Amino acid sequence: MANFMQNSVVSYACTCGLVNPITKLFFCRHCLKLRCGFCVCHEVDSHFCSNCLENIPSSEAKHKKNCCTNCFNCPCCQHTLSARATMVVVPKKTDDSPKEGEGDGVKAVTKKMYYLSCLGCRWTSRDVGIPDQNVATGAWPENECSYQTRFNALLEYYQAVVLQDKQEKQEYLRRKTPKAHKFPSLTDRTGLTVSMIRRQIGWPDKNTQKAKPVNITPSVATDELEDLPADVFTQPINLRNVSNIQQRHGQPSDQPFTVNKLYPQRRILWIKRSLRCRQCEHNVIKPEYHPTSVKYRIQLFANYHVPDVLLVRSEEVLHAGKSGSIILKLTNPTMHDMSIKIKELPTLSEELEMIEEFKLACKIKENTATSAAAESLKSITSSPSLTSTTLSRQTSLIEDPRIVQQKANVKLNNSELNFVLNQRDDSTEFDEDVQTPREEPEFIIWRKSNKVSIRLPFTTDESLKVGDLVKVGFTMEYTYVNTVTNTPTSHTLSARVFIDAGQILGE
Amino acid sequence: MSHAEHNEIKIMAKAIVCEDCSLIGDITISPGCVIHPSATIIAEAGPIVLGENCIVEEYSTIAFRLPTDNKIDPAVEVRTLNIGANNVFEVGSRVEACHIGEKNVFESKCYVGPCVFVSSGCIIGAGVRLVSEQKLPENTVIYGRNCLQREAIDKHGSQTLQIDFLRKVLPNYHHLRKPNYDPKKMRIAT
Amino acid sequence: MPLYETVMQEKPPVVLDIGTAYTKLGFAAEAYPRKIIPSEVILSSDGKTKALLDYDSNTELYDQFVDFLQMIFFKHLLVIPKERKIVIVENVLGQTIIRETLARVLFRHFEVSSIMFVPLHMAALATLAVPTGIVIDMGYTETTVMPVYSRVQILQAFQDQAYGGRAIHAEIKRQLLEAGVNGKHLTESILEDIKVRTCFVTNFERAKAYRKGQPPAAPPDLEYLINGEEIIVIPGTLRETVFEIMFEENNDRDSLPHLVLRAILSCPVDVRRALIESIFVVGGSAIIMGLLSRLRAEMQYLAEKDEEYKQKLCGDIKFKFHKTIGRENFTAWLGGSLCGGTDLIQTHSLTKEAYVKTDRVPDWINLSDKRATA
Amino acid sequence: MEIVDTYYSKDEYVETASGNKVSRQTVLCGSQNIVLNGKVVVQTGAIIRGDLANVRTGRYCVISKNAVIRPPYKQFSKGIAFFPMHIGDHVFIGESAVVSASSIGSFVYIGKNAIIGRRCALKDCCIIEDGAVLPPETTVASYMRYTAKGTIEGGQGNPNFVPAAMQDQMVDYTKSFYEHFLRNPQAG
Repeated sequence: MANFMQNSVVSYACTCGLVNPITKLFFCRHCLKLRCGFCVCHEVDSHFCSNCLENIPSSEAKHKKNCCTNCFNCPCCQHTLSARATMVVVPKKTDDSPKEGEGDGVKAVTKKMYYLSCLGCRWTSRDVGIPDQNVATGAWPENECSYQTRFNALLEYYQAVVLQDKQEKQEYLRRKTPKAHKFPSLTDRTGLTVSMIRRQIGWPDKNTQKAKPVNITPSVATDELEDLPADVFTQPINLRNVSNIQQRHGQPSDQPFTVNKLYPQRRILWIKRSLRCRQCEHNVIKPEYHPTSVKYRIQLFANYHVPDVLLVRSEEVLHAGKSGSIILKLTNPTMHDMSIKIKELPTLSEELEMIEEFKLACKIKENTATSAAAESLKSITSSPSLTSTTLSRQTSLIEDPRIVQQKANVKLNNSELNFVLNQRDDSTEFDEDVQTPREEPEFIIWRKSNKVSIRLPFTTDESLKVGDLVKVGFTMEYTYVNTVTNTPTSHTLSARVFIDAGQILGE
Repeated sequence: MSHAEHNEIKIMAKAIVCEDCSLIGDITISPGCVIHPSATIIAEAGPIVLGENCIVEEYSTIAFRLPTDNKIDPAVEVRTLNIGANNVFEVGSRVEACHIGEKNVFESKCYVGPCVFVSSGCIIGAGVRLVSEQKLPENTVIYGRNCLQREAIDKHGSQTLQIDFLRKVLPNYHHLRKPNYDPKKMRIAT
Repeated sequence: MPLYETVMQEKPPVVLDIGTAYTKLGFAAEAYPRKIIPSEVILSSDGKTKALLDYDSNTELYDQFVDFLQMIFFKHLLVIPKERKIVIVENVLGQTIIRETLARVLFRHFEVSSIMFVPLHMAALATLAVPTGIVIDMGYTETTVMPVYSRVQILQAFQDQAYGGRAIHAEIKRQLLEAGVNGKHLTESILEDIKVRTCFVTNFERAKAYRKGQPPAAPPDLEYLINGEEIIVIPGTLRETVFEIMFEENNDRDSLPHLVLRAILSCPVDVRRALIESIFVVGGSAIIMGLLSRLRAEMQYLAEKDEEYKQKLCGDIKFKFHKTIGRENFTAWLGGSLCGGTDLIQTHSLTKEAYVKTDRVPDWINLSDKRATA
Repeated sequence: MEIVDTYYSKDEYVETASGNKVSRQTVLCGSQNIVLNGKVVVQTGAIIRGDLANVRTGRYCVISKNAVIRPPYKQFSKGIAFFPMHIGDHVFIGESAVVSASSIGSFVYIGKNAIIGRRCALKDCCIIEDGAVLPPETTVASYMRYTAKGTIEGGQGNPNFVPAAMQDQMVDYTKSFYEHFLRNPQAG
């Protein structure tokens, strides 16, 4: 296995046309297609705090504004704050109130007090004058928004204005539409009889239901503006006391200019994502719920299903227009034998055809899915306009697949290489290496359990210059046994593989 | 001509100096110091006097370097680099500062260049690189990739407890260099 | 029960104000953005960090938006974008390609249920609860001036100039290089830090003295440490004068006071007074110390002394300024939050269904869209 | 690219019965307190401070050149204590890294020149980038990537920062590292 920290030299073209190393790819077992992070649907699976590793239900997370209740970040360097305990000697006055007179006769008591401290930049909650707390998860002061009431008033005002506007519009519409029936009804808004009936029953006059306009005091402009403080021209400034832009943005509501107004910030939660195939809506990844678990409930990684191609080395020195070859190692990750066929990449027209085919497949799925969805929607939604649009025209809104940007610049010498890749067998690791020799095609170098090493000869393009990267590309057809269905069915699938074979060398 | 050519290591009593550290030049190690294995002290441009209760950890280097042209000006009197007490040089730190006061912490893999004047109570954060000529005021904290500075208001704790522990534990596991220097005796001798 | 409550309870709309330098993001009906982040994107293709609006091709911009919004939804806001309502605060005269691409990404890639575009200047004014005012937005790439009368934008009076954060950074760099500072350390973030922490807008008297070539005693110089590598001296004159590029006197008469006055004069006569007494400066570059009082002093001076303005603005002229609630850099976002908190989100959004039909975003500038609404 | 074979000289490395390959040019202080659970590679110049507290690694760990493994201490009001350090299976520690974590899970990748401060907790399947600096007491949760810039990215299910199959990747990587770390056949 290659070092995943380095840029991979072998990459696969995803169904959507992007090229990725196999470690970033997934394999949808229902569509039997490769998927990548770009063409799957990301979803929030669970919330947790990445510091205390506690799981927080999503409703609670929303209520807490996606912040952890126990963990704080340093306002100075954004690192996690740790609670530090100190023994504080609390002086005891002789005329102390009786409720604190526990240790009678003692002049002073030591008490465990906590403060928050950053081990990255040594900021402490004492720096900004926050008093120490009795408990580690104490009531650390929240940074409150100074204009919250004004904002609430504004919001209420606008909501009322919009609502009133809406009601007026409805009223207007209602008046314009002719009455549907002749008899007065209780919900009718006008008419003497109705109003009398309503009064008799004791219902309020419907006119009072109208939203009352909320008044707001508009902002008042002034020509008395704060001038620069006089000492700005004479006093040197101490940069250590002036907050920087990250620190200001860390406290968005007030963005203090000086560091003595920075307060501990609640740590934002983190999420686990689940990924879903957009075409069939099945999950390709669903993580385990628990924050410390590294397992998945669903894990359809590509390297569990698709033969893994590894570049062992480039055989010869590469020159433009000359032949060269690379040695590859292929691994079969599945429990079934695979027959593999390596051939040239599809031409542009073939590729366009594939894209069209894919789009069509999506559309069919989409239509069947949406008509069902529309049915269910019709029953729950009150807005008829919404349903009609859903039904009337359904163009699929999913990402269009793209043409693969990566291009190969070699031609394979053999039009096709066919061979069989044995199934994976975990026990072979412990077996003695007994390989029954058998008739092998000449391009196979060696074979060991589910691995095979082959030599792939090719001819590089003549147009390549010294220093250009040689890209070997091929289509790899493989048989895949689908075990999702009750009876395993065999499919022939294909993957487009691109390999950096190295640079063209000078003479 | 450089001082490093003749090694003269003076280790005072109660100092713990592990065998496999490299001490080059004229170096005086005061009582209570702990020199971990694989630490390096180079006194190239003049003697180094390491103050009391300093900790020098693995792969850290304290160097009193010659100026870049590698020559000692004979006209200038040889200066001694007096390192104050209670400094901590953490794993992989490289300190070449021209002055080091007391109670500083040089965190892992920091680099302090020869033009830096370190006063007292400073903390040079992990991975920080200080090259430019500057004087660090007392209680400066330098942290982060961009060497941001701030002033510590809270004093950081002392290292005496750690030294006590190390003094107890290290002799059980390491070959130590023997103390060879007693300033009182020297005074009597002269 | 008012209708809006049902909307607000479950899924509050997401409000985004994507600027060139910083993006403000949060939820509707909240008093401040959850985060203010640099408009930078870590590319999923190669892990490199790059400016969001720096692109060569449409596809590149599209992919950058995908990665950027992915980060916003899953790292900062922690919500599933699918079926959610989005409020976008936008510049009315912003680039169509950015608007179109953003809508495409949101609808196609993230499958949001609707997008409401809110014009930036109107949104900013909404936070004051006044119907009339002249809104000056000082951003990173440009400063724009939009008069609004009785909640209607007077588009023909719109003014803009290319001075904003970027021009200030360039000026700081120019002055530092002139002072002999090694340019290799002067990265954009260092320049920004210098601007934010050390610079201010000087008062009118001192500015006049500078213009006359008789500079007053400069404020103290400052030692500034760059990454532990180098200490540079920031001259006091730099701290005081970098913002002068916005006030420079020249024949084009395009300094900031002129820009505002010109916008006022482009408006009908009977709205001018209302505008003069309701000036509102917003945007990240407006936070700088001393800007408002300087702008006022200079405009007042021009209105009294400059022949052109004196003729056109008669009577007792007193320029009056509004104060923001919160900080200037997210005022427009705040307006978006207010809009998203009302029922407008139901009635004035571009829904997915409508977008599917036309596959484009209606734009006020496009005549066919006007026909549809009329 | 497949990992190329690296050869070591017979004189330098000792191979233990449990398959550990340990360089002689290392400083393993208090070796009685160090447990290497098999198939662990400890390269030249590495320091493991078993004298301060117990150090225990799982199987298939790689401790690269000049890395320092140092149990963390904590200061209490009455004294100081060094805590034992546990390292899980399939952990790679890069060159010249300084590690003072209190616990390191399994399938963890620590880049070269990284600094892991005192009492950090690195959970299973996390990545510490080359040159990253973790202040003391940092927790790096599973599938997180601590960048050299000091930010945390990734998370389980995010394919862009830590591979979704991190566990398999690390198993393969450390195993093949071990298998390709061979005694020089020429030197005998």
